[in-house]
Amino acid sequence: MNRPEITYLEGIRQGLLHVMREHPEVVLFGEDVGPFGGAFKMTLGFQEEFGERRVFDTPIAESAMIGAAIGMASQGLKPIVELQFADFGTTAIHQLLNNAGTFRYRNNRSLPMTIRAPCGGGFGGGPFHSEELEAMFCMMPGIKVVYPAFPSDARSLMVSSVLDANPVVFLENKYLYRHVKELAGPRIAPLPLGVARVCRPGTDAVVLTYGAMVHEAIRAAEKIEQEAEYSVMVVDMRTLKPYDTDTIIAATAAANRVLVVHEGCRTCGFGAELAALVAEQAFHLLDAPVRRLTAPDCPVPFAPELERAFRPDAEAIESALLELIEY
Amino acid sequence: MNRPEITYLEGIRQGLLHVMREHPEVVLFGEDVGPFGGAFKMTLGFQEEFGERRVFDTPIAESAMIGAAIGMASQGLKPIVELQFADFGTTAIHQLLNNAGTFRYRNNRSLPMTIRAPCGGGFGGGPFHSEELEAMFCMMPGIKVVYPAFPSDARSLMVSSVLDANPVVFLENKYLYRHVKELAGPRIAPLPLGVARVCRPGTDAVVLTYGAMVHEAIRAAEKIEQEAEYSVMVVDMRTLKPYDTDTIIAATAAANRVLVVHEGCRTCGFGAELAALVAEQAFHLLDAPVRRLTAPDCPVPFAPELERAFRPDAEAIESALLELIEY
Amino acid sequence: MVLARIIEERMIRLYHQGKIYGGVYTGNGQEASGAAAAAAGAPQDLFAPCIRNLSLHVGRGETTLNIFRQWLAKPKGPTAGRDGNIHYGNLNNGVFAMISHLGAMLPVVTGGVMAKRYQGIDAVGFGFIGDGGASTGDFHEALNFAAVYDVPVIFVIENNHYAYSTPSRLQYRCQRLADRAVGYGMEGLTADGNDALALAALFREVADSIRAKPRPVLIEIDTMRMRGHGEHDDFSYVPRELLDTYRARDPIETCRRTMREAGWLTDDDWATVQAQARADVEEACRVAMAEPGPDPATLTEGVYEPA
Amino acid sequence: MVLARIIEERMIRLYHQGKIYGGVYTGNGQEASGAAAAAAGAPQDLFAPCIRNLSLHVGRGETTLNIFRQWLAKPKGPTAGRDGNIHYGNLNNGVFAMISHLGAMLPVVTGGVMAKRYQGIDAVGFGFIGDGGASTGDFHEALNFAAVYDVPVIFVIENNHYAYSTPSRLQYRCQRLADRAVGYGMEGLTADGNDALALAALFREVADSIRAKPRPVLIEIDTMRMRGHGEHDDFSYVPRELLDTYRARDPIETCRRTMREAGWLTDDDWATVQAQARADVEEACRVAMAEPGPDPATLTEGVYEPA
Ligand SMILES: Cc1ncc(C[n+]2csc(CCOP(=O)(O)OP(=O)(O)O)c2C)c(N)n1
Ligand SMILES: Cc1ncc(C[n+]2csc(CCOP(=O)(O)OP(=O)(O)O)c2C)c(N)n1
Ligand SMILES: [Mg+2]
Ligand SMILES: [Mg+2]
Repeated sequence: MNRPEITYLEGIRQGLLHVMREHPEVVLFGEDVGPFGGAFKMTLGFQEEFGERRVFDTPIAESAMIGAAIGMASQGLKPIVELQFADFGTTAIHQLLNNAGTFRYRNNRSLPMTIRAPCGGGFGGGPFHSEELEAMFCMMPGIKVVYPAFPSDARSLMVSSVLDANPVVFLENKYLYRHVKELAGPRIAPLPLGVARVCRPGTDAVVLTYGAMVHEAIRAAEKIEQEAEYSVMVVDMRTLKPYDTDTIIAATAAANRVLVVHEGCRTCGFGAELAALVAEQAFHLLDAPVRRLTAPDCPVPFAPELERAFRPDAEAIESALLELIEY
Repeated sequence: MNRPEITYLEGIRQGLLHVMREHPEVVLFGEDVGPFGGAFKMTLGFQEEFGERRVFDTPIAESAMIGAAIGMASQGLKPIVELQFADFGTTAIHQLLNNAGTFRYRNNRSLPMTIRAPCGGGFGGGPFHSEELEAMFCMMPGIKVVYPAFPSDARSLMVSSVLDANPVVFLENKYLYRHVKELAGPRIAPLPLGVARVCRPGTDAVVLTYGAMVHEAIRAAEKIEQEAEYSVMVVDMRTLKPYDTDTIIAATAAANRVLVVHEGCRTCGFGAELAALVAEQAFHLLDAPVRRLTAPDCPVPFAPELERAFRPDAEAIESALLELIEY
Repeated sequence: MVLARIIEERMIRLYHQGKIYGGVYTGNGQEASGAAAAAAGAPQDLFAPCIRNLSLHVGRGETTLNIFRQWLAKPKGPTAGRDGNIHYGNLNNGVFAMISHLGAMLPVVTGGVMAKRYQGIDAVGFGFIGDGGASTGDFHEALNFAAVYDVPVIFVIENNHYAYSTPSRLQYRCQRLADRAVGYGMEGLTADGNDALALAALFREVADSIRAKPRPVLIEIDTMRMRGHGEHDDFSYVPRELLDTYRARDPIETCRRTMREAGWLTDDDWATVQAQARADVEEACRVAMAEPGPDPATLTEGVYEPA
Repeated sequence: MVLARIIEERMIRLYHQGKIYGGVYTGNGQEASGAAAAAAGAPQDLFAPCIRNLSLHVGRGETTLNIFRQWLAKPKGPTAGRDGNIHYGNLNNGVFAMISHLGAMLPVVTGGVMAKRYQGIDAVGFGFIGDGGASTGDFHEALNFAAVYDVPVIFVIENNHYAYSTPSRLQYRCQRLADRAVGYGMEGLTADGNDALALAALFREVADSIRAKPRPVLIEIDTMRMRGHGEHDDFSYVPRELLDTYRARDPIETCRRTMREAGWLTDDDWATVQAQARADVEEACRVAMAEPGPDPATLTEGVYEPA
């Protein structure tokens, strides 16, 4: 069987290629996505394959990009916008929150469009190329938010996102682009939005997380299992909006101790939503307070010494888990 | 003694007048704030009193307004920007999150500036003139967020916000502008940011809330006390960032049941942060799950029938409290 | 135009009778542009109106009944009561529902036209903006974006000299807003915003031209709103002489005069048109007012399209 | 200029030796504009540089040592390791620390100059932006804002024909970006971006003029970056002939030639300047590299100013 290893970046790329080959109404645009293939070379060769009308470079104008995508989606296309970095999406929040997010409600019409947003840190990007803005996107009614952690999931979810009849913000963790690999055959498994993945079972605690932290959590869980003989479940949320309440509650029922982890800042981060949900709907299942392990409320610092302290990792997750289990 | 009743709007206005009279480095600008006095007439007469160099109308350009305020604050002024509606601040999120919020950290210099943002619904404003964006502002490191519920607090907090050495988003609930009155003498009591107010004591449950919902919660608590003889504490957060953890924990210790209420949407709303905090740091004090009563994840609807269903009110708070107390 | 004027007059009455929820914003005195664009456009064309363009909605076929339903927040109206007053569209007529954020609809109509062109449909777009809205970043991004891809959109700046209370001198410093066109590599035209017939001819000429040779064009039109920003506003900041000047150039009267002089419209015709419109409006108002409001149980229906 | 060139060459070497964390972005080939602005500005003036303006930082007095500390993320550097590479400023020298969001600093320098003027200080501002950054909404909002209040800012568009890989024809369609000036009621000038001496004279003339009679001015300068967007980029999308054209007009060589011809600079002087700069750079690099990195315990210090 032909199951080569693919990276996270390659997973997304395969998803994009698949959906563009099958659906001529899909177009893709953004800064430098044409001949150059994008800042991360995600779309290298796309313009050659699909032509300049389907894949094109834009001026530096995020609001115009997202606004134009709204217009296109309203007329039967399925546009994909690549933000060069998620951070620059902050210049166009009104187009997402107010324009795209309310479109279905006001017009009673679908609006299939996808905003690809490379996010996250861990590589010396500093405060303006490393942001985790998922909570900002998740607070927008009418918007869906997807954030895969594995190459195969990224591939499947990319297809599902583009074909979804609603605006989807598709978060791509830049650190994972080339740091995660997975065996994956040529067939793209269908995977609906809104379904979490239990990455490993466990009964002493569960980590609810997503993005790059999934891999850190798995490492931490493996280490704890070896060294302390505790069994730790790891749940990758995969879709943040709508999120998978059932899996969260089932996981809480199985493990009774919940640690929420993300690499973005703490206050009003997406972890607050997960913790609040658990505290509200699974209170009686809890043997200990639901804990959040996140970055502090601080811009993403540049220096490696600072960013290492800023960004949770396997070690920090391990300590938090031990503290939680031994609470 | 001369203690006339002042409205919430008058409270803010008095705070502004006070701080501008005492501090010549305070300037105020925004759309229509000059001769017209602003969309809500908050600054009527200001240009006459302080002149065109201290109070001036701007083009419709929120990003330029906030960006210019950053430049001014960096050079020793204390600018106040009036957004005509908080909703329009979504065109300039990058100026707040990325530019103002990170300024102190990158430059090791203070940045005293205040963004006044009239927010909230209840008056037929529809999806683009009623938004509650406090959670979006609270997730920004380096930004403080103030949201008063009473005229006297609004007055004091306006002064404290303008004099704070950091960027402050000052949320003004439009519904309260003319709907709340309070006796208030001419002396403006000093009130630091970050301190919640216990509006009424209680031992059977506590409502953590802010803005217009404070008044709804008080009404609900009074009714419950009369009809069901439960005693309900109401806490007005007043400052959302930094928020007052001590008062929250003390309140939880006293009442053991916590209801979080806000008029904005549920997912990733500020209520998630409060609920997560309680669940994390006051778990052992809880006799019931911490509950959130919020608007649903939906654009703010226009029709009064829909908005009434959208926005929590005293009645909804009362039912939620009874359910929580009798849990 | 006549119908739009009469609808708005009815709304104003309802407002002052306290029968309308929320605010009332009208295009009184500015009816020419919307009517002209509707007349100039082809069925496949796309339009992004602003708050003063009721005549465009009417011209593109929105029924008077639906307009009253919208203003009275009824479930059968175009937004089903979810949004109010002028915040609606009808994509079946090619009309986008505006959001309040000024400028934000200009890239939307641009993208819409790009999609149509991609599908082989020779649509053009009309994007409306005010003298104030032209200060937004979105205005700039959209015009430049349309220019780069040669998207056939007519961007119409309705310069009515005020943005709410803010006069032009505090909004911009260029001679004419049409001067911005050269900075996008576009043609920039100016026109009388109160002469509907001339405007329709101009729009048609430009639309034909850009349909054949796709590219955006900027047209600044000179006009004046004859009422406040909304009905809550007494617009005492507008000099009365300025209002008088434009009152003498009322778009409906101007049009009527031209047509009468050309022999296209008799006084009888005019009376009939007026009477018809009034009857239509009264009927629509009556029907809409009698309809029930939306069911609160439907509050969160339709936030998302089911998968 | 010379120093900036040599500093950057050193950074490039460090980068390719794997000794720099994060990316390296240089102004190689574009040193004239920053140096000219620094030379033209008065002590009280304010500057908002972009990523290619190291020569401005140097010209405004940032020490070579601090620049290396910044690039090497050392706690004694201007951002104390909290931000990296060209993301720093020095408000004591009137230089703002840029954020990455293109265009966002243009209203900041505008507001800064407004504040100075309010305080009675006759400052002017210099705001830099690229041909790509001029497409952002912020560019438009800032220029219009400055125009309305007659704020004396020189907005400099450094047109180097590419925004990352995107050529001008996909960025804008106007003849010259200076054509945008008329749309703001400003003067719009164009100049050779590689002739530092001429540029300094122009900047000084314009600065004097707007200092006396406050108003913004737009100047588009023609230049070319001689390396990739960053050092990770092989810039194979740039035609080699284009690079050759600009290589022949290297700003440092151009300046040197003029000065030599005028008899202001002997070959010996030149050798001394170069040697001095090299020694300075080597020393700064050595010292900065030897300094310890920031203490992780200080991570969240300084997010807020204590009350
Ligand atoms: C981005 C943004 N900021 C502020 C507002 C509030 N606002 C609504 S209408 C208006 C004035 C608009 O003036 P103009 O564009 O000239 O249109 P006119 O009302 O004159 O037709 C303002 C400031 C808004 N809708 N959008
Ligand atoms: C708002 C925004 N969008 C995207 C980017 C990513 N980005 C960084 S530099 C760059 C190209 C800038 O080109 P130009 O303005 O011409 O400056 P140059 O690099 O040529 O000096 C882009 C797209 C950004 N920094 N800001
Ligand atoms: Mg106007
Ligand atoms: Mg460039």
